[in-house]
Amino acid sequence: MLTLDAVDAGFGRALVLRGLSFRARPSEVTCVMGRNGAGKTTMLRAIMGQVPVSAGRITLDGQRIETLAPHLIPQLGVGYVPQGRRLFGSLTVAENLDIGLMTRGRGRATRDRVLDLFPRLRERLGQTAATLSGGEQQMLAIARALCLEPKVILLDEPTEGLQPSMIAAIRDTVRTLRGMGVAVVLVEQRAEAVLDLADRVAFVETGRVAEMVPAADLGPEAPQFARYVGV
Amino acid sequence: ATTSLPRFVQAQSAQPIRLGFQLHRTGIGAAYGRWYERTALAALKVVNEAGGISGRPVEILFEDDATDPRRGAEVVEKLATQAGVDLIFGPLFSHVVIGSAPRAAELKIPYLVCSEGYHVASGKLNRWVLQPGITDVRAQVTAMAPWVTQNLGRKVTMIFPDYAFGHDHRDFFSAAVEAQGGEVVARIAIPPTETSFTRYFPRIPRDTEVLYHVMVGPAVLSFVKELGEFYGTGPRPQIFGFIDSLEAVDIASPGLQFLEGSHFWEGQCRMLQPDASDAERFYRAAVGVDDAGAAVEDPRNVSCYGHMFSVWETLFAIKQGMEACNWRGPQDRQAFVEAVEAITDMPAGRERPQGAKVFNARLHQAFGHQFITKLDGGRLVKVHETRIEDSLYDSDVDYTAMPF
Amino acid sequence: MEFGPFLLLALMEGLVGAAVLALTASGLSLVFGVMRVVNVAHGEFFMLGAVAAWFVSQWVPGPPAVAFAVALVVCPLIVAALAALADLAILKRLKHEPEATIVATIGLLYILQQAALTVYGPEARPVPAPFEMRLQLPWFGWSGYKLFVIGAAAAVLLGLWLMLTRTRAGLVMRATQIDRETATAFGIDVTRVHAGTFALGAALAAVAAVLIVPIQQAHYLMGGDPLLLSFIVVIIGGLGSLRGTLLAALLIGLSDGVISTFFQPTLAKIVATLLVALVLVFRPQGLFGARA
Amino acid sequence: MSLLEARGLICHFGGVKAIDGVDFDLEPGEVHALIGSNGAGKSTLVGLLSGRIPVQAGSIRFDGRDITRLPAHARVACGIAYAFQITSVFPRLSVFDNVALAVQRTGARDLRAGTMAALDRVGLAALADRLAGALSYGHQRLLEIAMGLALAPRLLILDEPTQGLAAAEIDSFKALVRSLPATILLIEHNMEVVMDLAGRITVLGNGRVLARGTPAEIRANPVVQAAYLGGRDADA
Amino acid sequence: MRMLALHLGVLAVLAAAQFLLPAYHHTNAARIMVLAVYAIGYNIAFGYTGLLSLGHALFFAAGMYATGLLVDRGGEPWLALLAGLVAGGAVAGAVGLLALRTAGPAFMIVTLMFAQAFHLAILYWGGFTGGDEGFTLSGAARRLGPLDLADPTTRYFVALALVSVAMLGTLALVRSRLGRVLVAVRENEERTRMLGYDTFRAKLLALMLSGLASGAAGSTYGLMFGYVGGSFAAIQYSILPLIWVLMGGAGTVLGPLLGTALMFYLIDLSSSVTTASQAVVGAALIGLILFAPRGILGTLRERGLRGLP
Ligand SMILES: Nc1ncnc2c1ncn2[C@@H]1O[C@H](COP(=O)(O)OP(=O)(O)OP(=O)(O)O)[C@@H](O)[C@H]1O
Ligand SMILES: Nc1ncnc2c1ncn2[C@@H]1O[C@H](COP(=O)(O)OP(=O)(O)OP(=O)(O)O)[C@@H](O)[C@H]1O
Ligand SMILES: [Mg+2]
Ligand SMILES: [Mg+2]
Repeated sequence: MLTLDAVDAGFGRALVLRGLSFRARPSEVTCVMGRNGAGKTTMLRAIMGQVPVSAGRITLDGQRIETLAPHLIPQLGVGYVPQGRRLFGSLTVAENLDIGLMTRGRGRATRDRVLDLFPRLRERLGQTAATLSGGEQQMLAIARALCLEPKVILLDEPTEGLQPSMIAAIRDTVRTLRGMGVAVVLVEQRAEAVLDLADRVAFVETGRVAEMVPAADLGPEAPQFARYVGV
Repeated sequence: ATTSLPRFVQAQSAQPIRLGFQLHRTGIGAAYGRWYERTALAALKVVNEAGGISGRPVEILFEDDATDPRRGAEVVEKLATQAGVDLIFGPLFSHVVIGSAPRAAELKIPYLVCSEGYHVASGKLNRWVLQPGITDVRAQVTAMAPWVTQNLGRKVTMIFPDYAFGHDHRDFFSAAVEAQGGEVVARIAIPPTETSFTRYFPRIPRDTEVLYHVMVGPAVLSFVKELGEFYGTGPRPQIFGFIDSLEAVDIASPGLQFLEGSHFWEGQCRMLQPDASDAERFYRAAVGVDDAGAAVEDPRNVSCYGHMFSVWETLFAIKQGMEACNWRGPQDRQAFVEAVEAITDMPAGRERPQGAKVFNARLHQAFGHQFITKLDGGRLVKVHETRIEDSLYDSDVDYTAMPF
Repeated sequence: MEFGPFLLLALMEGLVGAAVLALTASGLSLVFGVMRVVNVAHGEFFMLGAVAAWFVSQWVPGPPAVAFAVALVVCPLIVAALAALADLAILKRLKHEPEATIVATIGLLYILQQAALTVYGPEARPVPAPFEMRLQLPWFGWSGYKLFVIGAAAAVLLGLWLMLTRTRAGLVMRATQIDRETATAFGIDVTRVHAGTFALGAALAAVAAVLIVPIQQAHYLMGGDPLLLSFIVVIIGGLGSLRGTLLAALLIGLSDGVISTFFQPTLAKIVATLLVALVLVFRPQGLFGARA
Repeated sequence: MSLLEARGLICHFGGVKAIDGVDFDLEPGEVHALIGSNGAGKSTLVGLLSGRIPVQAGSIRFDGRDITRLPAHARVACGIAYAFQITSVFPRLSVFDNVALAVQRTGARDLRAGTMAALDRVGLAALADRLAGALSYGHQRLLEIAMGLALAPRLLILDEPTQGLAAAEIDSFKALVRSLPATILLIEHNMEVVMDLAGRITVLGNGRVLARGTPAEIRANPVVQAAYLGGRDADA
Repeated sequence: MRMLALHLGVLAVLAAAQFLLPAYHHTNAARIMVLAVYAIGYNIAFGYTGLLSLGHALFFAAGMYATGLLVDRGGEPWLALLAGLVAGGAVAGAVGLLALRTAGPAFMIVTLMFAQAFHLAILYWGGFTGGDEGFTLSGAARRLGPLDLADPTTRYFVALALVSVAMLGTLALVRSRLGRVLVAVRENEERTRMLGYDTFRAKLLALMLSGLASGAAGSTYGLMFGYVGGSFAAIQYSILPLIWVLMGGAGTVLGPLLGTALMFYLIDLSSSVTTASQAVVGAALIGLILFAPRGILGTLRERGLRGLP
């Protein structure tokens, strides 16, 4: 289980996260919503150790991780799909996956399982990542994170810029992950998608989680959407 | 000698004479700089032990010019206006000398150079610049060309660096060879910073009788080695080189075997010759150079013997000039220049271990003997010494007519 | 000499230059590629390699070949260790920012140069070749050792290429080169990769230097030219392309020799220099780089 | 008369036929949407129109004038503005300076007034002094739009402007677009936005025009359904 | 306004220093001011427009040689000075027309190569240029009308005037619309073009202004100190302004002056203290950059002095 307790984090003197608390459980999809600039990406980056944490604590299965060197965090089983994909563009699909496999020393078996989820990638193993279409790139970004066999996976707006049919495919993948027992943290802007996928929803406002609500308690017209996202 | 000085002279001498030394401590001239410094300190010790200048002790302030003309001018400035030295001496590299000379003139401070480029005598500089310790390239090659053409061959190929120092050799040696009825069959100018030379060797015409080389800089060993590889044991021309190529380099270095039997110009014979004068032996011991030309404490540390005597001799020329003008302080700088200009004969002796010289006041420069040595069984053996007259040439430069 | 053999000689000489240049430049290319650092001190690592080789040749007794072999192993290691230290102590703290690292590596250059001057001295000193062998061709003689240099450089470059393309270390380096932050997010210790890359780059320069000292002497100012030439080769070859670096080294090494058979040597250098400029003007991505 | 007429445009990258013979017209004042799968060639097409990518074959006329060979900066002077898909702001300049650069280009006397007006329209006025690089992704997108607006163009090309925008911002974005006098060419994957705003839609696929028509016609088009919308009703 | 006052203040201090400085530092100050003009010129290209050139020695030397060769052959010093300025700007324009087709590292190499070719040409045609040895300028050649540049006071004020023009010129430039465009080119050229600016022209203009200032510095330096030589065209003289600017703070108006002075005294003082002065300079450079990674003024600006131009 991933927890954030009263975390302050930010760049230089400017704090972005102020006393943010959050948790994500295995076999659950926790959606994160909030306006632009609310701090969603910053929260994920703080978990990954990319933004300095100045107060509070972040733990994974009870172990503190905000004090660790950033490269150790993925080795504990945190997979990250950053906003904008950030593939290793000039490497091949296979090499991108290899990087993921290396993180926790996983081998062919893991790779085969991941590729079973994304048959389209198997056909393109030798192609360089930059030449993939937008949707395929997003699949590769997720596949690469899955190669860690992560306990927690952080997905930052994975459907951004994708054609509708691709969006549907990505959502299917998220469901599969939940089925595999992974704790999924999904930053998502579309209420419709959130209602469809989430077990719980965290609404972020000015660097804090203002509300954390079971998805079942939310309907399309729920007031939280209007308050925190402005639908 | 010090003990015999009268008391009152010592009392008067409380104020030391301070000389500034523009030193190539870093940069491309550093190998020379080290030995120039060492020679200056040795000469200083000798001067002070003999009662200094006019009974006053002498100090030398060394300042690094990084072998760079801009820094050189700044160093002149620093020594003259900040350290307040009486005069400045010591630089070797021509671009530093030329870059610094204007500032010396503005500051009206004597600037005595230990350089061999043809720039003082060419009249390019000003009245404050003097070169009493060493002869210029033009004089050197003029003096030696006859011996080369008569003993080594008449068809000469020259290999020289493609900048001013090399160009002086090219122009004046060509002229001197042609005056002897010889012929320069090829002139191979090597670009600066070249580190590999083999590809230039095919340019050496087959009928070359003498190969004349004046390479300088760190790559010169490669030059010789590659020349050796190129000719191998087969027939090859006679080789005549300037020791500049091998200053501070052990002649027994691996790869230099090829030079066996070749000839060199030397400003002063690096290896002690059997007929060496007492003065030379004294000088050698004072600077701390062994019979092979290396530092006594470290035989791997080879000196720049062919040039560094100029520092020693310049210091003694300073002493002579100062004493002649009754030096009191900076107010006598002009008088000092005039006093040096008044010198003509510079006899051999401890002040001039390289040998006698004649000072030409109009050219502001001394003319002396040159040595030709042959590498024989790993030793540089003197085979010829030119006369002073051999090195003289016509010139209408006249510094004494220039204003201060 | 006739034109044919003349050209042959120029090409053979060019090949030696190219081999050593390729080694030095691939080190610079690696550092530039992976760390985005213009290492102005790269030439000084080259110089240190040569100077260290001289010390080894003085201290190790026995035939020159033994000392040479020792130097070939030990000198790159020493230089690599020094480079790693410099990266961890200085460049890392600057976060490898391009501009700040230029100043820092210039500072490093000064320090290394001064250290060499103080400890080793201003003289140029030769190191004996491991073996003396002269190849006599019908027209001229040539050093057998130079052939060895070409072979050794080729072997090292092949090893480097295999390492980069076939090993995990290579993959990790390439990933770091593309995106540091994401590489960290996949468990890559970027600090270590950077220190390692910097060390490897320096070691390559040192290997090149040990190979060249028996031909050229060790001198405390010898680093300037390799730096400039490597830099040119890396850009002409196309950034981040090892193959391009290699080809560019060959091209520059060979063309220098060939052009100088047609012009006065210095004029040839001027022409060659302008050619390099024009090549880049009309192919800014380098000869073998892909268009950005 | 059309504001913009493109005929027979072709742009190949090596083997990839990114744009492969496209004819394209824009009527003055319309909001025209360009949709299509990822990699269909949408960004490439507008790259050709804006001059960012050189045309390999075909011609473009803008307001009756042939602009096929005009460099990008000169097209801006004609009144074509372009907001990037991948955010491309000046990260180390302030938000104000980012927009001021655009206002300055129009030759306006009063930079401050023009700049603040543009920032106001996208709701970034309060962040004017911030460095653009420190804005969140969504705010950078808005800044990108503000820069396009500030050029006061006759044709404004927006490449996926709502990518990364939260729902509230999307709503105000729609309002903004409706209020603009300029002709607008809009690339979007968000069908809701497209259907709401566009008067006409062009569907691109593999570098060619697959379909063209009103929103209703496009939604009903079976080819588009299959290739793009993926059978599902994406209009959520 | 406050910033203008700051810059005028610095110039006023420099003017007053003329009467206070001991002789040695007096001449140094004149040297530093002229060299700072070179740095200021470099800063226009590098600091404000983002053009990292490694060939500025070409522009500096073009100015120096144009002036030097003319006065050496009896030309009127005023005209020669003008010729130096024009040479700097024109050569920069010519180089820019070609080199600006490239960017980033390729631009560095192209400029480097042009400068190297020029340096080699100076050596190769040594008969005409004086080669590496260079040549000295006579007293008459160094007299600008009533101004005798060999006179310390005159020299100081000419240097001060030059640096004032350069500094206030840059200040005006960065506050102008052109200045904003140059900075925009530095930050994101593609975007600037898509905002409708002809970025090639902007860069060319910046490079020419930069070359003009560099040429002016080279030309005046030659006249003031009476020496013209090939070493001023060598690669070191392309690197020096880069170091000066980076130390003082790239993209700041005062940075180049500060950096030049700092570096000058760093070398000067360390060589008085130790024979291993290069190591001291190296260590100081590293220490400084660790402490102020964006140069002194650049870092100050980041840490609060935000309005610093
Ligand atoms: N590198 C940075 N330096 C300074 N401030 C930053 C930086 N990156 C982000 N911020 C600030 O942190 C705040 C939160 O940004 P963040 O990217 O986390 O927002 P977000 O919720 O992900 O928004 P979006 O939906 O637009 O992606 C914003 O106000 C932003 O300005
Ligand atoms: N510079 C380039 N070099 C090579 N191929 C390119 C280049 N730019 C685009 N392409 C290719 O051209 C095709 C069209 O790309 P384009 O960016 O126009 O797609 P798009 O319709 O905008 O897609 P998306 O919706 O994902 O943004 C793609 O296959 C892309 O990979
Ligand atoms: Mg975000
Ligand atoms: Mg697109």
